[in-house]
Amino acid sequence: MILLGDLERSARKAVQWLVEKKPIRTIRDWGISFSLWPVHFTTACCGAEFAAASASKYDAERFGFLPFVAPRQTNLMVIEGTLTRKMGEAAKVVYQQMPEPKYVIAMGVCGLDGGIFWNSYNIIRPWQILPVEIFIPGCPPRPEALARAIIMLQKKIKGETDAGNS
Amino acid sequence: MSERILELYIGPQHPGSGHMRFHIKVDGDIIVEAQPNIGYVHRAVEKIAETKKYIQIIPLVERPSLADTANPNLCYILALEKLLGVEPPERASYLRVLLAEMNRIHSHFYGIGILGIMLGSSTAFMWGFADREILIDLCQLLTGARITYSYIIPGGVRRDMPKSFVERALKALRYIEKRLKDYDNLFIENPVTKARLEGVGVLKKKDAIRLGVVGPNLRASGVRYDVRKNTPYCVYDKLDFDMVVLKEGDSYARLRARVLEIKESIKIIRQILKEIPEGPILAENYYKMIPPKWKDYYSSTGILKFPAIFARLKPSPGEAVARVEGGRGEFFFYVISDGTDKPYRLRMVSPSYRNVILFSHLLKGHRIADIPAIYGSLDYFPPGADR
Amino acid sequence: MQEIAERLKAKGLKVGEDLKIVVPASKIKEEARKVRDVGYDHVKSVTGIDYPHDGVFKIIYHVSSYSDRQLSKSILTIEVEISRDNPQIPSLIDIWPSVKYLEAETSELFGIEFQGNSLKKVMLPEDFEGFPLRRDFKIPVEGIEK
Amino acid sequence: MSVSELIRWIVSLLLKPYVFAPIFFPGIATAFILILLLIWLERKIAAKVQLRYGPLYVSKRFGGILQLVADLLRYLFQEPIIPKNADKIVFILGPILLFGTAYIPTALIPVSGSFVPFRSEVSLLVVIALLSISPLFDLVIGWASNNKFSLIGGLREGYIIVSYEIPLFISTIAIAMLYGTLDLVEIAGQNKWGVLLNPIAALVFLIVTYMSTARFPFEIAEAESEIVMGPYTEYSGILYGLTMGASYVKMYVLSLLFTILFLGGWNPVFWPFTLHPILPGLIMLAKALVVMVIGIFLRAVYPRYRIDHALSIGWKLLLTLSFLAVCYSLLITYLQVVVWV
Repeated sequence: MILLGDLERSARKAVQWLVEKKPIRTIRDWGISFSLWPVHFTTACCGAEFAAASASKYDAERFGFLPFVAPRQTNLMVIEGTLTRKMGEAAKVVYQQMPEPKYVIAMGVCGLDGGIFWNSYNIIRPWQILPVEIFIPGCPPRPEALARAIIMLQKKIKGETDAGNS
Repeated sequence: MSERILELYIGPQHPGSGHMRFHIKVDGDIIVEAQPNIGYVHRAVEKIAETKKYIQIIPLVERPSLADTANPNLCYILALEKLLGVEPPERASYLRVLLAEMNRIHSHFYGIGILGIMLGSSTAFMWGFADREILIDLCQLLTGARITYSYIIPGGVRRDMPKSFVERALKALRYIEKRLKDYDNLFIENPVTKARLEGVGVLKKKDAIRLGVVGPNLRASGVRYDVRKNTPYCVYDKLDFDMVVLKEGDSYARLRARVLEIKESIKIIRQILKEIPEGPILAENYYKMIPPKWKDYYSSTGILKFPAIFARLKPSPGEAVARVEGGRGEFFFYVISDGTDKPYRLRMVSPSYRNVILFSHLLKGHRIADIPAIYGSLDYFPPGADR
Repeated sequence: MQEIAERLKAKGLKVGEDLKIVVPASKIKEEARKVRDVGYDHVKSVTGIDYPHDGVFKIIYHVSSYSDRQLSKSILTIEVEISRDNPQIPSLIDIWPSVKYLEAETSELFGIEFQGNSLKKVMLPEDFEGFPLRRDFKIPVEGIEK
Repeated sequence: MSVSELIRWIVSLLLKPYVFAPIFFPGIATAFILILLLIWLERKIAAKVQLRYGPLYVSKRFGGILQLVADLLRYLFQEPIIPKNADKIVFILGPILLFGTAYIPTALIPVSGSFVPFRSEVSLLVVIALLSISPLFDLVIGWASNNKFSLIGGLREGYIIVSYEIPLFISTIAIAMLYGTLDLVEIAGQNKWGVLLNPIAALVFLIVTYMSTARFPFEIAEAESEIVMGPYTEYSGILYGLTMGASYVKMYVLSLLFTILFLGGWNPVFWPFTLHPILPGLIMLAKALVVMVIGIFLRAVYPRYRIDHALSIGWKLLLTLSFLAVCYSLLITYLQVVVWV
């Protein structure tokens, strides 16, 4: 590894080499997977089940899943239910404000292909505007389904490949 | 003068406002002018309803007000039954009111939870949503679903009450009454909550009437109007419960009104569990059309399969109006049919849409810190408002 | 229902037996003022219905009362017909302020112009063209019934 | 200068009070570990009150104690976004200075009779003066991130700082009168329970510790439901981690001060042990931990005050109470001098 050129580029290359090495990467993935803070961005009626999932009975905080307030401090965005055009623009802006290692979960069957509102004139699909990692079926999905999605995302972050049939 | 005014967007992402945006003009800490910008969750239920058959509209109509689904379903079916000219049997009406009241309790717990987190008390949020789960388990035992029941069908209901339901329900209601005392000491009588809510967002009686407000927000300002009392539907005339009316009209009165309404609903459920008569749960002429195989399935498990006619249900041309007292206020349905199997026009006015007018009226003159207090106390559910 | 109908007839309103008043678009304001003086103090819903084949919009106001116990049991329907090509109707916002958001939604989704109601944009995104609730605004239907 | 001598010299240097105390015992190292423990404890206590588990699966056997380590790692590897139109240098330096200056007062807090980093006759006044440096950087942060909500948040922080610092000064003077000295080591050495001497000053000091570190009823500067995250809205990554840790460090310092002034320093330790450097300090730390646990328990109890309630408490209630405390201690000293002597 030739340390030529300006210090900035080589420093970035060094960091890249360092972080991609086995020990640091596993620690980083472990840290990120157990501290997934979803941004407070309720898009539609699945918000009721998202709140029930982080409330006392289903308590998603056991996985380190703490619904947080500002987009700057969070690394997960849960699209709860239908995404209308107006809300889609807001979702795009909030997604861009979030710092880099960020993930998106599309919750509810409206995130798959519009659900019961499939033929409405005011609906867009989340995967048209955001890179969605995990889709959760159900209208609204049960809180256990959201908990299972979090576990699947944690496995996916830690690199255990077959996140599909966990 | 104008540069003193700061223009703030409390947007769809802001924790102080649900799925909507407030355009706030602020002078220092005092709000000079507030304009809600809704429509972020407008999914055109009325336009979609014109492309769906009558029986397919039941789940569609429940989705906008997800925290309180039994009441819009009931309101739509009451309008539909006026068109079809069919009468549900006595036991089915009792089961409908039972589900509506259980749904009202856990919808009020949802409202208290949201008000709690808006004021900063995460315990009220967690307790609210924990006790809500108890009622949801009861509804799940009765209907099979967590919150989207689609339980009420033209002519009756889909399932009979299981045997173990009554004593489990009474046990749950005793637990909820004990829990309500904990709410009083921790959240409602809390000096900080009182400081944040008393005298904030006062809605005078004549303003409430003039602006056409609905639900606990209306009754907390002293207006004696509750659809269950003024025009009783189903079996509300046979049940004795009193209407919760308070005078102050501020956010604290709205919170207390919801808690008192929970106590009233518990009283209603106890009466229903005592007085519910035996008998069929689907109207006679529809029951005849169920094939015999499904009839003994019903007699063994109490679960009813739809008769085949529901797929091609064609009410006679005409129009029907129905109103029901939901958790957040009065649902209003206006169904116009032209004889085909799809409605010509379905008009659904949800309670939250009738409460939108309150924001620009109430927020003026308060501080920024009062926006979440007033927003939470109005128990405003944006998907229900934007439909 | 009968005595309510008598009370309305006493005030000079032509009421059908199912509490329905049909009013020409020009005289809507005076009729509304008379109805309000009877005791109907708020509007429950403003519904627009599109009849493309006979080229007409029907606007239906459902009105009821909070303060008067007897009137609160009834819902009065006021029906107005306006032509489809230039849908203009005076707004009732100064008579019933509760009609503000209901009229705004109907005007935005149907294209009906309520003169006097300043609120225009409520539901749809800014860049949305066309009036969705009209019958000629088509949306995809279930596959087989294309 | 052989290698072993060098090592021995470094070790002796490390053990010198003025190096060991600020870096290890009451200083950065313990405070850092204490922050991780405290935030985890806060989430667990709030969860217990709210009928749920709180962070668990991070390290199942220890009840999720590693949750804060995971959060810290996430902050480390998160991209620190610096907004384009924010004032870059001030934006980055703000949280670093906020976190850094919150530690300075520990330089004067004694660990035991003999083991004190810097000793001076007026060490109490110096500590109080140093305490008021770090809140200023909240204003700086609020101004630098060029965002309406952080502007309002910074302004609110400014209001609250002014409203709680005057009662803080007056109540410390009130209790210092009863001890008769301004030197923390002597105060701690007198082994008198300050709470019993002047309970009003103790109450004022306690409320001010919860007010200055935005504990729950007074969590107004970064009130989520009103102005997103207050001054810290624009911060992400480790910069936000620093700001979040700063308020816990300030609470740690204030509760150490509270134990020295009101809970009698290393009270139950009698003469021969006070010379041992660490033992009295541990007892003091335990008492400070109790004060902190009460502080973090309030999150599960109270909603949030409005800004004008907090200010009225600060100016009306606390100010009069602190004047009352001064008169009360004057009365006691007068009685002591005239009646009992």
